[in-house]
Amino acid sequence: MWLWFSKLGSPKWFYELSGRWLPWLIAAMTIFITVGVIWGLLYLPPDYQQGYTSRILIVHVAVAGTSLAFFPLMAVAGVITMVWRMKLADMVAKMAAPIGAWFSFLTLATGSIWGSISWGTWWEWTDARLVTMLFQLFLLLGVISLRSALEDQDKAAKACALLSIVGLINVVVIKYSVEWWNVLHQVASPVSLSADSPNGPQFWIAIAIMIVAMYLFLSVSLILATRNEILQRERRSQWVQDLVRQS
Amino acid sequence: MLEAIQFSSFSEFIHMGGYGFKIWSVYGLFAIFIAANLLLPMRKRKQILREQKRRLTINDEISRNI
Amino acid sequence: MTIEQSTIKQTTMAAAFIATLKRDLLISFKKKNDVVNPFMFFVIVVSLFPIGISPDSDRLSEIAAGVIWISVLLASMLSMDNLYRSDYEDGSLEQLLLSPHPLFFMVLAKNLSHWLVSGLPVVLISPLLAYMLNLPQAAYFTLICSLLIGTPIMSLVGSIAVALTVGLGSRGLILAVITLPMSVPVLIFGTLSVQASLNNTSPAGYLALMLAMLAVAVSLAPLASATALRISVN
Amino acid sequence: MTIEQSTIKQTTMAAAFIATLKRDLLISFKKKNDVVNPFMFFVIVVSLFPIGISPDSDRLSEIAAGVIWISVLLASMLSMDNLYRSDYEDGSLEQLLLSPHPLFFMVLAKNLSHWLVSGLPVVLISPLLAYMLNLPQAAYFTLICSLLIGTPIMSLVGSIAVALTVGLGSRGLILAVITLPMSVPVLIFGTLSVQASLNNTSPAGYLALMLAMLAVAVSLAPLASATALRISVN
Amino acid sequence: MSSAISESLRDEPNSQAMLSAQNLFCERDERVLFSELNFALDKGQVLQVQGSNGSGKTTLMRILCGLNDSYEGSIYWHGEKIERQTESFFASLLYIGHRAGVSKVLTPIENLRWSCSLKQQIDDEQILSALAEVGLRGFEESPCYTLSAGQQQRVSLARLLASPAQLWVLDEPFTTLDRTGVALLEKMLQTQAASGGAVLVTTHHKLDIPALNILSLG
Amino acid sequence: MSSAISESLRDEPNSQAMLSAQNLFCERDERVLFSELNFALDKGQVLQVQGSNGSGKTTLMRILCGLNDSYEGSIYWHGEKIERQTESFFASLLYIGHRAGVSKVLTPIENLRWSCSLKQQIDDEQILSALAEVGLRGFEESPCYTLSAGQQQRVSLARLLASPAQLWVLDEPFTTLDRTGVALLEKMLQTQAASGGAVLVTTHHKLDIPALNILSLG
Ligand code: HEM
Ligand SMILES: Nc1ncnc2c1ncn2[C@@H]1O[C@H](COP(=O)(O)OP(=O)(O)OP(=O)(O)O)[C@@H](O)[C@H]1O
Ligand SMILES: Nc1ncnc2c1ncn2[C@@H]1O[C@H](COP(=O)(O)OP(=O)(O)OP(=O)(O)O)[C@@H](O)[C@H]1O
Ligand SMILES: [Mg+2]
Ligand SMILES: [Mg+2]
Repeated sequence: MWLWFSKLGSPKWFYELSGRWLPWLIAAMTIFITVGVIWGLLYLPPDYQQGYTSRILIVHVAVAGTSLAFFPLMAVAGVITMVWRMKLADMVAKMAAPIGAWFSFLTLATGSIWGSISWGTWWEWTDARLVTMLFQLFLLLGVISLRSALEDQDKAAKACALLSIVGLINVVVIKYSVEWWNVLHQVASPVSLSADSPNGPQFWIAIAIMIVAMYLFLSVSLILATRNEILQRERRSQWVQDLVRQS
Repeated sequence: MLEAIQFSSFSEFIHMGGYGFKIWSVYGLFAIFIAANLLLPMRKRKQILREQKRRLTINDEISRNI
Repeated sequence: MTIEQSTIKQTTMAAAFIATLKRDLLISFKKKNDVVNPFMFFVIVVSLFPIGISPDSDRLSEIAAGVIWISVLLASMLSMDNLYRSDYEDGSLEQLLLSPHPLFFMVLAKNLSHWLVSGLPVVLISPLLAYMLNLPQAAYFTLICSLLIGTPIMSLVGSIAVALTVGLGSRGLILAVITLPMSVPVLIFGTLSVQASLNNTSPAGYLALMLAMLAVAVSLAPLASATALRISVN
Repeated sequence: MTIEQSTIKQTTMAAAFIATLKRDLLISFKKKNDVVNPFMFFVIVVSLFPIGISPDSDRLSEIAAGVIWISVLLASMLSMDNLYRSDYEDGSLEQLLLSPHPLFFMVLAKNLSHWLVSGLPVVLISPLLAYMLNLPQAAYFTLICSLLIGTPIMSLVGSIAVALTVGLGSRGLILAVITLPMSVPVLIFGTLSVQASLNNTSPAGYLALMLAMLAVAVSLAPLASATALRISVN
Repeated sequence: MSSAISESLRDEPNSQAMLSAQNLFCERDERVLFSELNFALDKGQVLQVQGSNGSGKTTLMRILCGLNDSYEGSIYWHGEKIERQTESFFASLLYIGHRAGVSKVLTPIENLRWSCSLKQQIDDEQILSALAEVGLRGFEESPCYTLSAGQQQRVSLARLLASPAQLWVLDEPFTTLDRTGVALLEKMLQTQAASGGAVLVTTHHKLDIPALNILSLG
Repeated sequence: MSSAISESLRDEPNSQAMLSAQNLFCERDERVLFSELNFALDKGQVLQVQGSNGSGKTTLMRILCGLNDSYEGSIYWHGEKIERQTESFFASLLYIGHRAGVSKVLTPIENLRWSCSLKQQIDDEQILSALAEVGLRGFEESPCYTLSAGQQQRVSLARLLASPAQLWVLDEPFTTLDRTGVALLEKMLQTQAASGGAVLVTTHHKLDIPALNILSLG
């Protein structure tokens, strides 16, 4: 266990491994995204109620689902950083925050566009998922700004790790409290998210493909960013210098 | 395969039953999002390598001069 | 022998806790602003609403509970800023970290002092402001209870954020950005409980939930704050 | 000869103004948080209201203008804190006071930089939040105009309070207590102008009044700030 | 930058030595401040850490006190690693850093009352006599922001007198002290060493203390 | 506390003297710090203000620079009262106090660029050479919070090199400087005096400067 950890903790090992995996991941990602998008745009049958707008939904649902992975990811990385002081975990956590913010933002944007069609409004405070996602974005931005405020890398690593762990708890608490709040508030809300969803196997297959595509995309972009970070932080080690000389 | 395509004409494809602008902007955002998260790290990588190479050559020169 | 030693340590732990509490209260008392300001801020922010939104009393009574809770939240958050900052700047924080007693309790003492100075007065004045905002009288008691439980939670949670940002030059805002999302659940249950007693249903469930949150906060938040302080001073 | 001398001094005055402006922008840019945080704070505070008061869109649209104005006010006030504090602590403020150029302009440069960094972004994002709070579209333009005039006034007025309190240990709140009352007229005219355009009457009168206030603030507030700084550093 | 190594032993932690460090390595911003630093500090010793500006003295002091953990190597307290016994280590340590740990709004007495009672029980008489000894008689009740730079420094030095700590770690304690202050502090260091304690001190002054050990950095 | 009076003239402001003070009186917290203080500082002179902790050196320096106006008496700049000519006085004055005037987030270059351009036009080359001279080569681009205490002090000393000010007022500029730093600063003071400027400096060090004038307080 320990051996495995220290090996995984070695940025060099990760760099080489990810270098081998990256082409395959990129290939798989490209295939899934292409298939998903083409299916979505060309083949997805119009929904019986909402017409072609379910084309938005496949993007929205896939991105939304993936964006929920970030806080758990960062919190786990944070625990590893704090307990085992593994640099690699911090690099992953550092790079994950902005990507997570992108995902959250896209969830909000696509959700709003979809809402403007199906609800007739771009934003609705009565929906728990919306509010939770908004605050998840805020917390992610908080993590990013804390990172940029603390200049000392070591300090920033630990501080952000702590904040990610606390933040994970908080995202969960916000989610449940907001949900409950909305159940109890009894405001005449236009919809709940699952009210009249477009159905049909076509739709669900498209969504499944897109979800896989998004997880692949998440890994690819995270790996790319982490590799950059490794190059930067390990720039004085021999293997990076050799690599730079070769390039 | 082709007959499964849900559009009979290109303009219909663009129009998307009246929601063309919104649907296309979703896919536009999606494309920007994907491109940004792939291309920016790649460009950054080039930048880093270039920068570090410069630094290394400077260091090499210095050590050669000494 | 070992028992004796541990009892000695125990008593000095309590002594250190009390010394820290006393010192913080003394500092607040000397600065005066620390006591008066959260209070004043709360009053002023609350009184901005009739000006900014509408002086109409029916309208006000609808928004009263929310306005009071939000203002309490802002006031408590703003007053957090002083919690460790000046200790950090004059080096007292290092002394605290180097004390032989568990940092958990030292942090708890500081949080307690902070709440006594900034949270409690705000809670005590709130009925007056509730009256000014025309909140129906039925809800006063619940409002106070919920504030009484909610403000220490916010102090404890805010303390984590302040501890994380204590070394930073730019103050106030980064703290706000971290703390405010964390206070959302407290805000929700606080306003829900008031709403419940306005609707003549029992607010006990919400208050119990908040108490549970308080218990969790008391036992975990000082731990997180202590860790954060160690990180910040590094 | 005298003319020549005065022209030389004039140019260096401008140079010093620009150097100060550049430096402050650079510091904000380096801290990043100075730019992002007022903005984030604003967004978060605004989003507390639907949670604290009511998510119902009709209710929200009634309070939207007031909520946005109050949040802008709080955000601008909080961000003031950085204006002279770190300069005071590291001694740069003394250097500024000992510069041979009129302190008026140096203070103006600092205020300008502060507004560019913290006021402008908030104004720019406000339409989005106005939408989220369901403000009727008719009022958007007036809202932005009034904020565009109002935020610099608040920066200038707030600067006086920060300058007065710069040497004090307890931050944030005393500032709030001084600044908030001074900003009440701005808040009143700002919300009145939005209200006017909601009622389909012309907001021009209020906006003109605010412009006049801005003119007065630009010409007098830096003077007061400069004096306050001299007193604080004493 | 290379690091000088004090005269004391290199390989095994000296179980006699009060505080010893083995193979300390620290790097900041890609510059190695010290590596393979070994030293031992024993009862009755005063060890002055010397070095030019930026050579890492402050960093070393903070590492030794456990305020900074970005180092490699091991630090022993009475022959055992300090991580394993932080409480007893902290109980017998007194650290005064660049920032003196004196709250400006409190008076000297109030300051000492708190900072001393973190470690031991203390009564006001002890505090008053310590303050008098460092030359602050008459200033006991003035808030510290009205004191001059050197007087504030003296407040923190009064802690040394009131404390029974075995180990003193002092980072540039002589700054802003006038000549009588410097002489007083030098005497205090000697007394501490003579009474079985140990002192670790950084300063650019030439200390007037017999049997001073010197550790040079950078 | 009584005040010592320097050797220079007592009655009339010396119109030759660059800076002179007459009958200065200052009291803080009901304690008279100095009264009937007279002194004159002329071109080519270095005047060291001496005194024990709390004797009022810092207060005097700030009074002379116009940062503190709680005094009685008059201060003359080239024979004229300073209140009447603050602009020209400030233009030829360079003050460095206990707090160095170095922003922690900025790099040394950025710091100097601003603080120098408050008084004169300056280009980056001058700044770089000044930084190199005070021993900060290689640290030009590091943010100042990563610098050690002495290195931060050196940043503010670089201002002295880059500035053409006639009068330097330095409050304990030697704190945290190592030996080479002290020697460098002493040389800088001498150069300033030799080139027709004047220096007012407080320190508890014994300065190694020929023809030093000393003003003792307290
Ligand atoms: C936690 C984040 C989110 C998740 C996991 C999520 C997931 C989903 C899923 C699975 C659906 C499909 C509806 C169903 O089949 O039940 C959906 C629909 C929808 N989402 Fe989201 N979503 C999230 C956030 C958002 C946000 C932030 C917005 C708006 C800004 C939004 C707006 C919508 C809308 C308008 C629909 C259509 C609802 C309907 O069919 O009536 N969602 N979402
Ligand atoms: N803000 C203040 N309010 C009241 N008294 C003050 C204030 N500042 C300083 N004093 C008093 O003035 C006296 C002189 O202080 P000053 O800082 O000038 O001393 P100094 O000679 O610079 O001493 P040091 O060598 O310690 O720097 C001190 O005794 C102090 O108590
Ligand atoms: N937070 C930091 N981040 C990066 N580098 C730092 C940091 N703090 C200090 N350093 C670097 O570490 C080196 C040593 O600093 P340190 O404060 O230990 O020096 P010092 O020996 O105490 O110097 P002085 O005599 O000036 O007090 C300096 O060169 C500095 O640049
Ligand atoms: Mg140091
Ligand atoms: Mg002094």
